[in-house]
Amino acid sequence: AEDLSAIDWVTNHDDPPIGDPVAKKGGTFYTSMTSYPLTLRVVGPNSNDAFAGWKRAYTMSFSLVMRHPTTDNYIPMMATHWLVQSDGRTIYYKLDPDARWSDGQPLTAADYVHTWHMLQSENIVDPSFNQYARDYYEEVVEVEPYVLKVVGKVESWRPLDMFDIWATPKHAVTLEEGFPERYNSAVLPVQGPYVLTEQVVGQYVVFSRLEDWWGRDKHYMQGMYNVDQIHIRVIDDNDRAFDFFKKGELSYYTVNTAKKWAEEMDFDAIRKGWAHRKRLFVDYPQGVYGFAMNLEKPIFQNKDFRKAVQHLFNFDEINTKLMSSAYYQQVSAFTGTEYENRDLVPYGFDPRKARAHLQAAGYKKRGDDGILVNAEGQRASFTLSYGSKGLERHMTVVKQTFQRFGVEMDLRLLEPGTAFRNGLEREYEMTIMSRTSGLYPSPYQYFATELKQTKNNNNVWAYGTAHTDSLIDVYRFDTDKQHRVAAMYELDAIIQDEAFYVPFWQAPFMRFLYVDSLVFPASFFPKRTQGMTDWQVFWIDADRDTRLQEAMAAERSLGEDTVVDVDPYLVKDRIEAALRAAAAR
Amino acid sequence: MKAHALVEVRNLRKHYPVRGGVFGRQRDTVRAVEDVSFLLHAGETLGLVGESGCGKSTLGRTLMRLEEPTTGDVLFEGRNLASASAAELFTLRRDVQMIFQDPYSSLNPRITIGEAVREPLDIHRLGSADDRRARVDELFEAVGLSPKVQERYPHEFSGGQRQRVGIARSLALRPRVIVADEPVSALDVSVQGQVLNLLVQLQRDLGLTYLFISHDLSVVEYLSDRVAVMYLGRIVEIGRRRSIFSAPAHPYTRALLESVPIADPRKRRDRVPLQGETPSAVHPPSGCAFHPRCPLAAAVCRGEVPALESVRTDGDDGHLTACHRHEEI
Amino acid sequence: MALLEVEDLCTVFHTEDGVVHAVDGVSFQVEAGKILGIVGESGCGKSVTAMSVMRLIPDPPGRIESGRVLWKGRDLLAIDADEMPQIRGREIAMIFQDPMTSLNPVFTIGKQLGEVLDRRFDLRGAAADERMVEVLTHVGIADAEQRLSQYPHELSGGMKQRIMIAMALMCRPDLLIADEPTTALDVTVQAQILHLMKQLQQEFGTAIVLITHDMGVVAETCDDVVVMYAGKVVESCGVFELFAAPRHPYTRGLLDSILRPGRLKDTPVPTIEGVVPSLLQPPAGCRFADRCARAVAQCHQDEPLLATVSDDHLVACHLPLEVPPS
Amino acid sequence: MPMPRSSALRDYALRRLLLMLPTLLGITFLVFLLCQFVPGGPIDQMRMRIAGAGDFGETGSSGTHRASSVDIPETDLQSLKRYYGFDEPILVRYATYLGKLATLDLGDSFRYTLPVEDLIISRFPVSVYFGVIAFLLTYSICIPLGIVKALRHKSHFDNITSVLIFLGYAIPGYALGAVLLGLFAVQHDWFPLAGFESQGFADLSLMGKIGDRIHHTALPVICYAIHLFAFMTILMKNSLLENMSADYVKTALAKGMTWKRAVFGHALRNSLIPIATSFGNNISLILTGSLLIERVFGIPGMGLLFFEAITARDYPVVMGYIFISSALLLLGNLLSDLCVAIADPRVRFGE
Amino acid sequence: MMRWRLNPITRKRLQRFRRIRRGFYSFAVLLTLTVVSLFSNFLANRRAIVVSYEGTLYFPTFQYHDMATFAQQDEYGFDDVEADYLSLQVRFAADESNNWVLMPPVPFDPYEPDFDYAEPPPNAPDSRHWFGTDSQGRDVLARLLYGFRISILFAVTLVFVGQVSGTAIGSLQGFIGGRFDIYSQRFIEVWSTLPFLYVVILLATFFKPGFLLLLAIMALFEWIRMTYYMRTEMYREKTKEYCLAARSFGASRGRLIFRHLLPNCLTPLVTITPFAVVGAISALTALDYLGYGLPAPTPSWGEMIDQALASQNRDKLWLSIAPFSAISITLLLVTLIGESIREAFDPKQYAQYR
Ligand SMILES: Nc1ncnc2c1ncn2[C@@H]1O[C@H](COP(=O)(O)OP(=O)(O)OP(=O)(O)O)[C@@H](O)[C@H]1O
Ligand SMILES: Nc1ncnc2c1ncn2[C@@H]1O[C@H](COP(=O)(O)OP(=O)(O)OP(=O)(O)O)[C@@H](O)[C@H]1O
Ligand SMILES: [Mg+2]
Ligand SMILES: [Mg+2]
Repeated sequence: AEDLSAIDWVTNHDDPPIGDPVAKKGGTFYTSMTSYPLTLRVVGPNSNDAFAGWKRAYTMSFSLVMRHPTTDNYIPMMATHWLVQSDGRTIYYKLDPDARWSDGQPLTAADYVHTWHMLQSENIVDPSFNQYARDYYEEVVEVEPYVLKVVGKVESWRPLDMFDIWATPKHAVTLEEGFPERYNSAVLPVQGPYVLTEQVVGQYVVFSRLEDWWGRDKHYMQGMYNVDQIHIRVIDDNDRAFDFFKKGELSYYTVNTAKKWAEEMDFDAIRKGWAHRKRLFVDYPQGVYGFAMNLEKPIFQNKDFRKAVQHLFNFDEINTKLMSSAYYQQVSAFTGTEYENRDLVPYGFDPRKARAHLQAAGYKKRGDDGILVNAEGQRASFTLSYGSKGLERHMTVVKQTFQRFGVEMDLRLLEPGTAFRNGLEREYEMTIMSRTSGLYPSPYQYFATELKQTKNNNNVWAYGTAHTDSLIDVYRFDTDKQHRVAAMYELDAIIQDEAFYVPFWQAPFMRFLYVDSLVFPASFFPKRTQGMTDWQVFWIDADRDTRLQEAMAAERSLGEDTVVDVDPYLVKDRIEAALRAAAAR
Repeated sequence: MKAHALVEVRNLRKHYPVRGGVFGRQRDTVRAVEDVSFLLHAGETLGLVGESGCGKSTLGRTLMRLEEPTTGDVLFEGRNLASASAAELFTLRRDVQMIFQDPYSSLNPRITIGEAVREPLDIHRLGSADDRRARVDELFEAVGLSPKVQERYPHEFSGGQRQRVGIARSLALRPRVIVADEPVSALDVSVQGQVLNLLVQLQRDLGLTYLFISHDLSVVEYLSDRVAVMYLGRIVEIGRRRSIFSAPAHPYTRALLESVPIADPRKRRDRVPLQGETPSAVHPPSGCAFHPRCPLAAAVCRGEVPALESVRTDGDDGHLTACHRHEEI
Repeated sequence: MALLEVEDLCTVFHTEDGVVHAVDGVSFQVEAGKILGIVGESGCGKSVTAMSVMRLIPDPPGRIESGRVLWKGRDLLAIDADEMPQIRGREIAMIFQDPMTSLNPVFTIGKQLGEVLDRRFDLRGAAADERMVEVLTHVGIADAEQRLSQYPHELSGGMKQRIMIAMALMCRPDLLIADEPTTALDVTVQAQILHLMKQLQQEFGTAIVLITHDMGVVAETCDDVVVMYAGKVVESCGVFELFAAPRHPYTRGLLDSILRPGRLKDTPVPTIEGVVPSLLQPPAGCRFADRCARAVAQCHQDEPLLATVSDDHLVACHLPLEVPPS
Repeated sequence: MPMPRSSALRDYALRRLLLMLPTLLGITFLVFLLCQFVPGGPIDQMRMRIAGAGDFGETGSSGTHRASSVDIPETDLQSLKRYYGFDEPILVRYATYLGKLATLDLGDSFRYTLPVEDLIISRFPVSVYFGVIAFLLTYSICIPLGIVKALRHKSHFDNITSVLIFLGYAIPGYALGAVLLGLFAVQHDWFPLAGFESQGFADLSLMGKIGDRIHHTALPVICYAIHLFAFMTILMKNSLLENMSADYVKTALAKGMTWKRAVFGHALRNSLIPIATSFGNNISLILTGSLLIERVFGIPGMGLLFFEAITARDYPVVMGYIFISSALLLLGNLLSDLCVAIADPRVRFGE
Repeated sequence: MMRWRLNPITRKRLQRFRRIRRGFYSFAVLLTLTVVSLFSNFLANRRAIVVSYEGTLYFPTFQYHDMATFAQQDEYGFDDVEADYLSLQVRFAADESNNWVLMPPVPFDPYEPDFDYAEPPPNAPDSRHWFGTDSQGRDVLARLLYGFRISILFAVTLVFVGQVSGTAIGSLQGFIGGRFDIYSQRFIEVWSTLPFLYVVILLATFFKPGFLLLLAIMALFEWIRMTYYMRTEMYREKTKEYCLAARSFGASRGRLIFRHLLPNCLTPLVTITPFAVVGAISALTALDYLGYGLPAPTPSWGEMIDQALASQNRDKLWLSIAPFSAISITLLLVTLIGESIREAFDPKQYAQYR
């Protein structure tokens, strides 16, 4: 047993609660998802499906310590106190003695160790977790029933983010072979506030709130997890879900296209004030999203050609004509993070520059069909493989623009899985790349030279130089933030100059609809919010509900809510200012 | 008429399988032609009569090798049609031809009659194009049709005319033997005569040998030199026409002759017709196949299949019958 | 009064190629208890005549244009369609040309026969079965009881024809119209059937119209004969007279064409040269004129009418043959 | 003596059943083989999810929380392959599959980690429900309509319904579905948008339940039925017309039956034989669902299951579906042949 | 005198077909539409049909001409981009020169987005775009027209390939019979159960999808139906006496099949073909709708239906009316033709004994 007396525990009770303390409990929240849960497990095959968000948010995988979604400070969650050792990889957590599994069993350090064992086990058939356990953790130790020690593999400048782990009910989960099948749809004891109480395969699932949840009155949990039941209906088609919302059968609906947002929001329920629409600006990194050029393919080995492509991508036209000017152009490869180089100037649509680059690349003459050819007679032509039918609309327009200026872009729609695999295998000329990001970018996996040699990784463009590797290493291992930032800015600039990545657009907001009986805190969701499942801060107001029901029955208007855009964190201003500044340069 | 045998049919059999049961194995056989032997002399007409389904057409077709015989030989001038190779058969076909029963379906409705008649010549590449044209004209004239109608299609003709076309076609290769399978059965009496006359005339002019199949006894009587009577796949009686018609030795032949209505109201008779019908070829009666209907049937008839034996009553040569009791008749 | 009098019956078929005048002014009479033969070449309108009498012309394409069918004095063509079932199968029964398709393939023999008894005599159940067995046995069907539960396709052609006859018999009609009842059958079976029909006529006094193209059958069976040619009646008389002294050249030719026993192939068969005229545009004048050796100009112009040449002997010919000295 | 009919029928049915085995074997083998070549299988998909790439649209990637670094290392790949059963040679795997099939075990879905039987059983009733209703509807309308059309051949009624029927034949069911949905469920609130039953279905009274079901069923069923509808009506009409002009009807009339009785007592029965022939084919088609219509109406039926399984490369489900649907198809064909054999005593079972 | 004479049976059937008015008119209309659609490039194109410039005639329909040819320049000062014939037309009209431009009736091609509207696309029909524009701003009429051409060409080629191979295989089955027939029947049974969609997806991942690939894949399944009919037809026909007669004078198998049997077995071929075309058009549309059809931006009806069905387009009626009526009318025409052909080739006078 270790001597813990020397530990100077850290905690934080000074930040505001995440939710709104005035929130009321009760009511049923109706929402939808596109496919029925593939599994209730949080590890193993299919555990990362669309339902994963729900599972993590409501039942399992509560972290030991978390970042306050608005202030970014660390706040206690399952652990009341913590301490990071100076080695940057050993952390002690003091667990909350109140914590209980939903079956009443106490939640102790052993349950965390169990998770670690689980992550290491081959029986869970989840290589990514196996790898995660290998790459990140040296050990997870139960020091005392309520004290946990986690030792990371390498030093980190943000160990609390890196070496976090969740608890698994040791008394209910065994790790022998057949794990995926056994626990596929097993309803296990949970640490979260909701338990799954009803499931009809293919149709819906219902979560019910635990009235006596142990965390209910914790400081940061105030005003969170308010509704009694969450009824999630499977509606395979987003448009159809929208119809359901319009009919009042859903409480909440996320609007995922600008077109819908621009053109379809003028319906009866909105006009009568029975439902409201909001565009809430939030601050969360966008990830990598844009055209990727394969540097292994001859046509893209010419930097001038790549730059020509950059200049021919008419973001503004697509944005205004097809997306109602809803989005902002991305410039950086690390948009939305602290490491984004905000000084970069977007290439911008500029046929003249494009032409200069094309000339430089040797494409000087137009062929019989109007496509440029170089001296060797090779046409300025490449194929775009992509996996999302939703983007077809945009790509056909891009294609036409390219064509006008003499560059041919063949479109090849593949199935998502195939498109993705072809990307990893670098079996494409140009593809559309889409990867999510955490709060911090991970340049290694996208740009490390090491990964160029092998396939099947995120370095889909096959880029990397010794210099960029050194910059990446600074970011990974240097504990001085200044150094890291400087390195990343340089990397960002190099990436832009190399021009193999044409970033698309960013959507720093959530667009959603909700019924009048649903109430949100003043700023709706915390600043760091990606989706509705992230933070359960809304509640159902019984009085408003009755009012709404009456109004609907009587076809009476409650008065339209005309406030649509909300920007409590001033994200919109920041982005627009940056774009203006870039335009000025 | 003393002639050597042009065609010799020896122990010809044609069995069709009947499938059934869980695995579709052969359960039964239709003995459509069962152990048939006869000779066909050059220049003669052998009439083949028998009731519907007794195997006449099958015999004709098997003889022509349009159906593969189950066993047996068909010798044409010593060459065996039944086992000839494809190439041999091809040449043999020039010598043995067939006329079909149905003038409506034996001509391809989509081919002009001129082409139909020329087709055998084309297939056998006989002569130049002009030769062939001349030959076709000649054939049309031979069967009493104007060569001018060659461009027309079968449906534009009456049954009798079509049958002439059919005959012209079967003559195209200058065959020596013609198997005529009920060539006049589908025709009206007034037309039937025309075709019969034509057949007689052709035989006379070209020295043809006929195997003439019919169920109509009066036609057979008119045309044949010798007559064979079939019953349930077997020949039950064969002999010269005169002796068959005047002194039938088989009770079945007698019954057949009795049954033919006579076109003279003054000769009306009150006959007691033969009872029963032709039994099935799948399950033929034991012994003599005719015994269930035979007024003379005795125990032996039930037990043994009678062989063809010479009828000695009037010393006629070659009158054979397959009846256990023919001597008692 | 004759049992059935057909007067100037005209039935046409509207086909794609034009109007076929299948039956064009046919008249004849049937006396009670007698057998009338209708002979003629294929397609001359025998079946259509019979079907017109029964009012069973397929419409479209057929249609009875004009004429009268007097059944016991009532014109069947004029009465209401609903009344026909009272006559068909009760007073007049018919056996169709093709026994193969005339029975409903999906019902047992018993059911199809039973319908007659049910309708005609309200007879059902065991009594009906008994009656059916009786009639079937009568028409020469062995194992009658078994046959009742069999389907048409399990029976041979002769058997089916006998069933059809049995069906007609069970109606106990006053008139039986038999349309080539033996054409599809073997001679031995034909003999059985003809025997049966004669028995029927003798036992019940049923009048029969026997349609055939076989002069032998006519000679053996009929009392009177109507000879048709190309939709018209050309001659009509008693059977003896017909064979002894035909007056129409066509009848003569028909009789001559018959292969009589003993004829040898050394002498050609007398035939009628030429072909039957098309019923689409029948020639003016006598329809047989083109094939007639005796034809004169008038024959090609004026249509000869059916006229009495001697007692009950009608001929439609401008130049009827002389009666040969007997 | 020929074999008694009933035993011939039994032999025939047995023989056909046995003959289904090689056919099924052939089908499963072919599909099994195909499955080997399609990229984007479960391992590829797992990689995709690991990398945090989803089906992305306008707003970029759909959020997933865990975006791990690099790809799966070789050793883990092996264990994954073992888990999904990709580590053995194809023939061995096929043999294993057949072995399981013999015990009616269709394997586990890659995607749902559930036995395929369970998945199919959960979807099948939905397809059966819509299928059977569409089926009954089709037959119960087409047969009488075909009869009336035949009886009134060439009348105005006949001509007008014919035009409507051909129009119905020409409009693709799913397109019609979309239009109907747009009109009656979106523009006007007359019919529900999708699904099988309302949210509070369990609390409804019996009548309420029935009403609710009808409400949910009406539009899809129309689309299911429309194509078949034209086909069956015309089939019925022509076949009755044909039989009405058959000789045996003439015989029946000659026997003294009234025209009505001759038609309904004789012609009708015969004219139902071709309908029976189409029976088996239709039944299996409908039971296994129509993907497009299920997609338009969001009906969680077999067609959609199959489509999802194909796109998700859920081989066990693909195989299971094909096995079940082809077995159904073969059984359906057998069934219709037997129906015909029972309805039509002429049918012989020689070949 | 016509050298090539139609067999009177065939001629009679054709005459009969001509007499069935709804079928004949449908045929005439469809044929006209098809022929017209073959000239789509002259009907809907942003390239001019003829340009007369400085005494030279240009036919740009199939030929790329840059702006320099006509002394044009775009807003970037480029003269090597494709000539803008519409503005050329305006210019020539204004400068009263002898130059002129003949534009197609629909001066838009099915690919080029027209963003010259204040509102984002889709834009409602107006005098510029008679049928409106789709959600990418492309002319709906042009897409409809080119979509029709593709659908028809696709369907006709597919059906042709399918019917020919189906006929060949079915004929052989019926003709040879025996073992061959039994085994090939089994094979067909297996083959026909293969999930078509699956094969489409499979092959599309290996080969670059396109018209020909899709055609090839669908042809793999298209032949099956025909074999059923041809097989039975052959079985029946080969026992007819005329066939026996041909054999009796030694006709070879080839001669039997091609000269005697096939011409007499063609009724099912002819009567089924229109319905096969209906099936092919529907199948292509459905595949396009599902997203497994022809690659974007190929103008296709399925893609148009897909657009029309998107919820944000539900109120944009022109987007749905165009493809729905186009497909329904086309299919209705083909169905009517098919019905009439069936009636003409298989005339049945339904007699009644009332
Ligand atoms: N292909 C075949 N398969 C099976 N049985 C057959 C076949 N061809 C003929 N048979 C049977 O063989 C027997 C003899 O038939 P065949 O046609 O030779 O008789 P037929 O004497 O010519 O009769 P018909 O006078 O009716 O023409 C019949 O029982 C018939 O059913
Ligand atoms: N359903 C029909 N449609 C068209 N024409 C018909 C029809 N039925 C009969 N005919 C025509 O009517 C004429 C007389 O036919 P019918 O059947 O009465 O002849 P038939 O004397 O009975 O001949 P057969 O001896 O061949 O039976 C024929 O020329 C025939 O073409
Ligand atoms: Mg025969
Ligand atoms: Mg007749």
